[in-house]
Amino acid sequence: MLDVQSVNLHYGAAQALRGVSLKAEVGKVTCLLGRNGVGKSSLLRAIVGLKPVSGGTIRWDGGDITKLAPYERARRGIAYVAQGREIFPLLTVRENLLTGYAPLPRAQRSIPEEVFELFPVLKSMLDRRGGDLSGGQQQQLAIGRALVTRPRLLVLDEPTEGIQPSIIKDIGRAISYLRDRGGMAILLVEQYYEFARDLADDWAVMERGEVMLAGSRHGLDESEVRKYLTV
Amino acid sequence: ARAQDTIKVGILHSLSGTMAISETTLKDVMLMLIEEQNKKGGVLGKKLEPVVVDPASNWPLFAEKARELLSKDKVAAVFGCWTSVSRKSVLPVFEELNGILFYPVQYEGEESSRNVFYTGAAPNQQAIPAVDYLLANEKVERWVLAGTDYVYPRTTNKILEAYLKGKGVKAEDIMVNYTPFGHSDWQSIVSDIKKFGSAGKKTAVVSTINGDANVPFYKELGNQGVKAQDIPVVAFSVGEEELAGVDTKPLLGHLAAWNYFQSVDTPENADFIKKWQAFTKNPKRVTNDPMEAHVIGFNMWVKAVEKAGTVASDAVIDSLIGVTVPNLSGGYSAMMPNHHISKPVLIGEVQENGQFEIVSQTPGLVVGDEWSDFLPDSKSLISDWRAPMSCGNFNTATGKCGGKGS
Amino acid sequence: MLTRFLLLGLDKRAGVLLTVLAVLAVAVPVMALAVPPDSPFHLPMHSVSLLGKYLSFALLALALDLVWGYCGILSLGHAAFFTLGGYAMGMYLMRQIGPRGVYGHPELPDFMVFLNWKELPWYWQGFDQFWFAALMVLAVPGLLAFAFGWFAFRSRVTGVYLSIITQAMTFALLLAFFRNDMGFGGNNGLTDFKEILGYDIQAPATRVGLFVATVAALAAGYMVASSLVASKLGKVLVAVRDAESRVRFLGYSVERYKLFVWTLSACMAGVAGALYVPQVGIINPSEFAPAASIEAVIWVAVGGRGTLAGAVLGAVLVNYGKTYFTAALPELWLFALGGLFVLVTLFLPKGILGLAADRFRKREPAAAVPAAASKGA
Amino acid sequence: MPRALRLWAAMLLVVAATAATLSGALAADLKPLVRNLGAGGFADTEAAIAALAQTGDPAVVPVLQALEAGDLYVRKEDREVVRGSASNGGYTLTDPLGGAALGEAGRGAVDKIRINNSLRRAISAALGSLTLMSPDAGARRAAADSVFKTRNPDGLAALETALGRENDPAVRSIMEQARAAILLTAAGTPDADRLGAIETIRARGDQESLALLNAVRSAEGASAAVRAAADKAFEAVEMRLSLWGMAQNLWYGLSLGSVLLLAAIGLAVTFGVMGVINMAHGEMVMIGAYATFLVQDAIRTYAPGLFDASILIAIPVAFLVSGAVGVLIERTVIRWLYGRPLETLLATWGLSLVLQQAVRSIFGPTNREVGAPSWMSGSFELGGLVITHGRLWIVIFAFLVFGLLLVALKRTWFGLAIRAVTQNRNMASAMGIRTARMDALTFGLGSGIAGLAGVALSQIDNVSPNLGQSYIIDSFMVVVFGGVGNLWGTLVGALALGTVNKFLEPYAGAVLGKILVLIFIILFIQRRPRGLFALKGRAVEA
Amino acid sequence: MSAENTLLYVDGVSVSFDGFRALNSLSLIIGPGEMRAIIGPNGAGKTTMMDVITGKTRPNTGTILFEGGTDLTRMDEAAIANLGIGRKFQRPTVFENHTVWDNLELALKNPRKTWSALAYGMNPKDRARIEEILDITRLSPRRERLAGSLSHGEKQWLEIGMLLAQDPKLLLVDEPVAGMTDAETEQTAHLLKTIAGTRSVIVVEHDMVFVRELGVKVTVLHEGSVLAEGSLDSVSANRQVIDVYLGR
Ligand SMILES: Nc1ncnc2c1ncn2[C@@H]1O[C@H](COP(=O)(O)OP(=O)(O)OP(=O)(O)O)[C@@H](O)[C@H]1O
Ligand SMILES: Nc1ncnc2c1ncn2[C@@H]1O[C@H](COP(=O)(O)OP(=O)(O)OP(=O)(O)O)[C@@H](O)[C@H]1O
Ligand SMILES: [Mg+2]
Ligand SMILES: [Mg+2]
Repeated sequence: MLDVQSVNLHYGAAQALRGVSLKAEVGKVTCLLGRNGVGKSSLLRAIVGLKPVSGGTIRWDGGDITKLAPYERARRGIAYVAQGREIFPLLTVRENLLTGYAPLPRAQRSIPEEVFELFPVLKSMLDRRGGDLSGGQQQQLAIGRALVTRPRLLVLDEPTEGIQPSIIKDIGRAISYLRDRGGMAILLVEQYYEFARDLADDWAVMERGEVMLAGSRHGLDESEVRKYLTV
Repeated sequence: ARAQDTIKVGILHSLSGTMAISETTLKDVMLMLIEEQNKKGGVLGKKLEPVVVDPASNWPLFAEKARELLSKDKVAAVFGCWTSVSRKSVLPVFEELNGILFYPVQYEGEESSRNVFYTGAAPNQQAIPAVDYLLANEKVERWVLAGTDYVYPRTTNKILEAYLKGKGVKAEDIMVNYTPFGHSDWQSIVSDIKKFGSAGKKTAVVSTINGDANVPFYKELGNQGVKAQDIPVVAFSVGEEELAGVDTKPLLGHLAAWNYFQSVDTPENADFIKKWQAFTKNPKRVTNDPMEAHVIGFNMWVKAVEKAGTVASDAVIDSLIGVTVPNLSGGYSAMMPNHHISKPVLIGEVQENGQFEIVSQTPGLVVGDEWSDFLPDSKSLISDWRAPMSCGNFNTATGKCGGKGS
Repeated sequence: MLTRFLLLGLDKRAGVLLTVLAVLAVAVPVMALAVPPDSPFHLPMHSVSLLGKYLSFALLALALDLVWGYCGILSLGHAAFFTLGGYAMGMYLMRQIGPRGVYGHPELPDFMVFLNWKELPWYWQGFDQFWFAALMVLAVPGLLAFAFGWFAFRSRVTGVYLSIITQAMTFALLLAFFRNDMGFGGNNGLTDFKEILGYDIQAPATRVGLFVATVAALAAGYMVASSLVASKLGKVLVAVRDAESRVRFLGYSVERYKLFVWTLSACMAGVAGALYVPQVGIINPSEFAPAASIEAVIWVAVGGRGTLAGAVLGAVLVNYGKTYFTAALPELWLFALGGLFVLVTLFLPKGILGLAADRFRKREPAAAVPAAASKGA
Repeated sequence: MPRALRLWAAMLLVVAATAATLSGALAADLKPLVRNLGAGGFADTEAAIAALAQTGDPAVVPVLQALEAGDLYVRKEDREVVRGSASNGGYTLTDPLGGAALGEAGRGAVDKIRINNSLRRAISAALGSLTLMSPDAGARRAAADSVFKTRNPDGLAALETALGRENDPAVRSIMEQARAAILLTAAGTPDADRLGAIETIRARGDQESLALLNAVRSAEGASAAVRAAADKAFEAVEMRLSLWGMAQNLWYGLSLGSVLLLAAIGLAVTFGVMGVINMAHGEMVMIGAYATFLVQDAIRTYAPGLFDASILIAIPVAFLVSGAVGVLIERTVIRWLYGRPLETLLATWGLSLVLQQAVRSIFGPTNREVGAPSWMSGSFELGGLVITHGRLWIVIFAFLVFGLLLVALKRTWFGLAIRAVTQNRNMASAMGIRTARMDALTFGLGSGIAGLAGVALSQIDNVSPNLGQSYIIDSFMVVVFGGVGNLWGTLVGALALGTVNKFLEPYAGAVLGKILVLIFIILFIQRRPRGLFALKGRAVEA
Repeated sequence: MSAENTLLYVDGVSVSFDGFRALNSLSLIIGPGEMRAIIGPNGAGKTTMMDVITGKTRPNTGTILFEGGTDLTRMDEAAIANLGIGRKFQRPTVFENHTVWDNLELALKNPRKTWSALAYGMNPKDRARIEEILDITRLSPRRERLAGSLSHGEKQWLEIGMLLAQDPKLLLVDEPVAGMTDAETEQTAHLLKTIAGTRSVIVVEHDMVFVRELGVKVTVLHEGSVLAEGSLDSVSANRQVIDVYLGR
């Protein structure tokens, strides 16, 4: 289980997160909602280790990972799909996928079939450079790459951005499949409300660097949530 | 008041940059000479104090440092410079501030300043005797004049061309080749030389290649099998120090012309080498010609100062002319009125151990000729810094000081 | 319009720098000429020339910072413009020697006489006139920069590719000027100057005059540069630096903007070179050496890239350091200077003035943007 | 007895007889001649050599060889010429003629017989005619070569005898050429012989042949037929030579190119792949060269027998030393500068100053000698090409290093990881790649390769603190010209620049040639603003 | 088809990258004041089409005419932008070292010549316009921030703001609502609708709710050429469109 406890985070003097706490359980999808600039991505960056926190703790799997370097967190099974895709532009699609081998022991180094089932376009473009792909293709690549690491915590930052509707549906199905398969916690930041609502087991809503609402799917009061999402 | 206790001597040699490779040694020689002199009690009862600065192979910096030495440190004399351009750069400073510079390196001539004493060779003390040797002993008929593209090789080659043509060598038997500083790929040029040399006439190379470029040049000569017996190379800028960086086995017999070789067999030289190796704590440390020039220059300066009884520039400059000190090759060098000195000219062949075997020596001393007789515009110039002439470029044709005009 | 433009650049930092320059322009002549030599306030003549040299380097640094700090053009060949300006001035000074050369030729400089040249080459004509030389000081570097920039910017050569071809340019010039056949004195360059505008170049008053002229040129250059960067044009330049192609989609012709500052900067560098030459007394091809250009870049980086005052400060400090260390630590000064460069990079990432700027910046801190950081070279 | 046999027998008899008389009767007469070698000045020695050669006695061969090697001394007490070999503090003396031991002598007791170039020439000419019949084919070949060079008509008879007995076809053909050369230069050769000789010389077809034919062509009193034949042969040889000249230029280009390649390839890693504007790259090369020097120095003092392997030993050592320095630099300085590529310029410039001065302080400012192992010295001929061994090995070495690096970067996990790290450090780390370790290893790799370049450069250039400085600019040119980040670009760029340079040099001269190459680079970049092998597409523009 | 009376006339445009055809003789006509939505699978060539129109990519074949006569394929990016074609990129690109305010100032419709930039002084009209845009994009509180420190969504808004400031005749908007909340999406749709009429707009978006909101003619691209055209309802009923794009 991922357990974020009262995390603070600063960009220079500006505080982006104020005492944020969040849990993401294995076998569940936890959705994080909120308007632009409220700190969703910042929280994810803190979880995967790309941005050091200035206070609070992050625990995963019972261990404290607050101070670990990103690559060590990756070794503990945390995979990250960044906002804005962040693929390696000059590596080919295949090489981009292969980078996912880094945290794996030799025996497990293979690309899982589900990646190509989910995103068939990647298979046909294996030798094209990642940077040459279209925006949506890159997004697919980013998700596929994260899956190669066989994560136990999958952190997704707006994974549907720029993706065509049919594939969004596929991604949705894939996420629930991964959840149902068990053994994986999924933390999802999403603006596409319906998509999030359909998937979420648990959810949290942020506002100005703080978590305002949190709960399980059953306790979800849609109008209350929407209040935080409108302007 | 404290400054009165010592006499400061400036040392203006590059300790970094491209010229450090040659000049650092000269700084060390100067430190040794000064130390020795101090052991003997200094000069005029005062200790000498070396002031070392690093002009960093940067020509404007030479001028700046010279100015600093003269006006801030108030040194009595400066020993320094290697390249012509560094000397040209400091020259106005020495003239303006009326300092004294001892310049220890062979150069192209065409200069005579009241404030500079040239203890290295002028072209007639090096190039011409070398060519004479090749003409007489090697019966050379074709000539390659290979040099780095700067003033010294240009001038020397110009003088040599004129000289050779005067000896009846045809224009097509002279090949002139210039390369940039630090040239390191000599494949084509060496092969051109081989080609030029296989036309059935005895061929020699006169090299005014400078500094760093020599090592790759000689390595290429060795590799392409250009043997001294077939095409000898005579160099004016390659001494023991330069050879220390190459494997000399394939270079056996190539020549150099200098006024001093480490292999000179005299007690003075043996003594000097011993002191030098002790000073540098390196029993393999070699000596070379510009070092000897500094030895001569320094001794001359000491003698002149004692003669004048003061370190004041004007007095020392005047008393320097005519001063005679022993050189390391067994004779006496004298400071001439043109501020150049008299020296023997030695030709040496490279040996396997990196030393030179002296194969020829001028019977007497040769006086440095600042204005070459083989260049049309300087033919009629002479220099004499004694009163009443006191002129560096006196025109014997017009009878006036100041070149050919005025 | 011009005054409004120049007022643009007058912020607090400019005020400080201009005041310092004004003080120098008054104090140095007084201390050098009027204060008696035994007074502790006396400034020896060689210090005046040294200061003058630093300040002409500062002008070069300023010119470089304009293109590098604000427009992102890392020129590794700026010394070429500096040196060309220097040569233009040097040629004037050579012509001023007249028949006082060693060979006494009425017109030909010594090095030509001694290489048997018979008459003055065409490109030496006119340099006996100061106004012509002054024009050439601007025109030669300016035209070269214009031609070079016109091709390079139109072909969209950017980044290291541009840097390296600027280096190739200066390297080619170095080799060319080394050639004695070029008629610029080869390796020895131009030296042994006697007079400038009829004044003895070694006379204290002339030296002080040259110094004051340098201060004035630097001040003027600073005013122009700082107004430029404060104007909208300056903002466009910064935008070009950060996202060149995005600027194009806004309709700005990036080539023209670059060409404009590039040429302007080259002219400034030329002026710097012209002021440098009479104060150090020699100009020769080694000033074209790529290392010289890189050093200028280093000055800017040390002072603080993208802050004009930083460029000035960096040039003065590094050169003073060089003067000081080469005398005080002749055998170890490279350790000192090299170490300094490393330390500045590590501990003052934005240069000396960058540090100061961070301290006093009112705005929120600048972005250490992860995405931008990954872009690499 | 058939005629041929009889002739054979007669000839054998004559030869045997001569040999017997010479060795027996004249052995005593050689002594004073040898003694003359030490008589005085160079001119006297030369006369003595000539006299010795005149005897035609093979016994003088070792004497002359000893003289050439500088092993002959004059014993001061009796002016006797002896052969000396250095033994502790003095010399062990032997008789140059018989080899009989003559005891020991102190340093001061003997004077070395000095030789100069003209003596060396005289010796090889003398040895030439004396060793034509040596049992060693190599010696015969050298002898024939030297006869060809001296073209001494007096040697014709000996040469013809030797030719009659020669079985080795290669030596035979040189002897024939030597004979032809003598025939052509000698006066009074019949036209028929001359024409034959011209054919032989034409077949030889080198620069010397050209000179020889030219002399024949312009000789006065040559018949029209001979002149015409010489003309034709001259043109044929000239044609052949100019073709080979092109090939030679190509080879020079290739070899210069591979030097550039070696110098640049480390930079292709630190700068091309990692994006560090590495001004200290040249110093890494220099450190490699000094490592080579140290290895060789150690071998010279401790295991002189290994000298020929010294370069091979130096290769891993230089790689490790430079690599280690690289890792150190990365860990202490560069790693703070990722994402600020321009600052790396400042820091590495500072480092390069420090490293230069450090080496200067430790090893002194002067050049250090790195010798060439025997398998890297000298040259061989391939048709009309002269290929020096050293250059050949450098070419091979450069390609080898290039190939290995290519494999390492393109085919291994390490290569993939490092490319990922340099393209997006944060994301690579989030993917689980140990970015810090990768950075250090890569910088170390690039520096290590620079060290390898140092090993090669120590063979052709100065080993001095300035070594690196002279290659840094060229290296950057090559990497940028080829296209940053593309190894193939670096390869092609280096070879192209090398070749262009070498083709320009003969026409424009070295200085102008270099200027033209620089202008070529500037213009080329206008056509291809991202280098020769530019990456295209969105991936780079984004 | 004729080029007269059209604002943008794209005919038979093909683009290929190393043999891959990203655009395959694409034709498209936009009238003055028209707004057009473009949808299509990932990799269909939508962004490439914008690249071709704005001069970033040169087409291999085909014509692109602006305002009936100007041939865009021969012009560079700056010249095309000056004709009045503005663009918002799929991935937000703003000037990270400039403040939000300066970003807008640079985008503002003003003469682009070097000298004009040198002599430019902020006038009240421009100031008012920037304020207005800041309001629309809700970036007023961020005006003094460096654009680099904005969140992803804020950068999206800033880019839209810059497009508005440019005041172009033709707006090319690539995925404007990616990363926006539903409410913002609605707002953006409204904003674009107000612009259309006086300006022509081409919008690329995958958000069907948004496209429906726009209520304009839709073009479906697939593999570099037009697959279907018409109202959203009609194209969404198209089997092929469902197969390749919408999914079931
Ligand atoms: N690199 C940065 N430097 C400075 N401030 C930043 C940086 N990145 C984000 N911020 C600020 O931190 C706050 C939170 O940003 P964050 O990216 O976490 O928002 P978000 O919730 O992910 O928004 P969006 O939905 O737009 O992606 C914002 O105010 C933003 O301006
Ligand atoms: N430089 C290039 N090299 C190779 N292929 C390229 C290049 N540029 C684009 N492509 C390919 O062209 C196709 C069209 O890309 P484009 O970006 O136009 O798609 P798109 O319709 O905008 O997709 P999305 O909705 O995902 O943004 C894609 O398959 C992409 O991979
Ligand atoms: Mg976000
Ligand atoms: Mg797209």
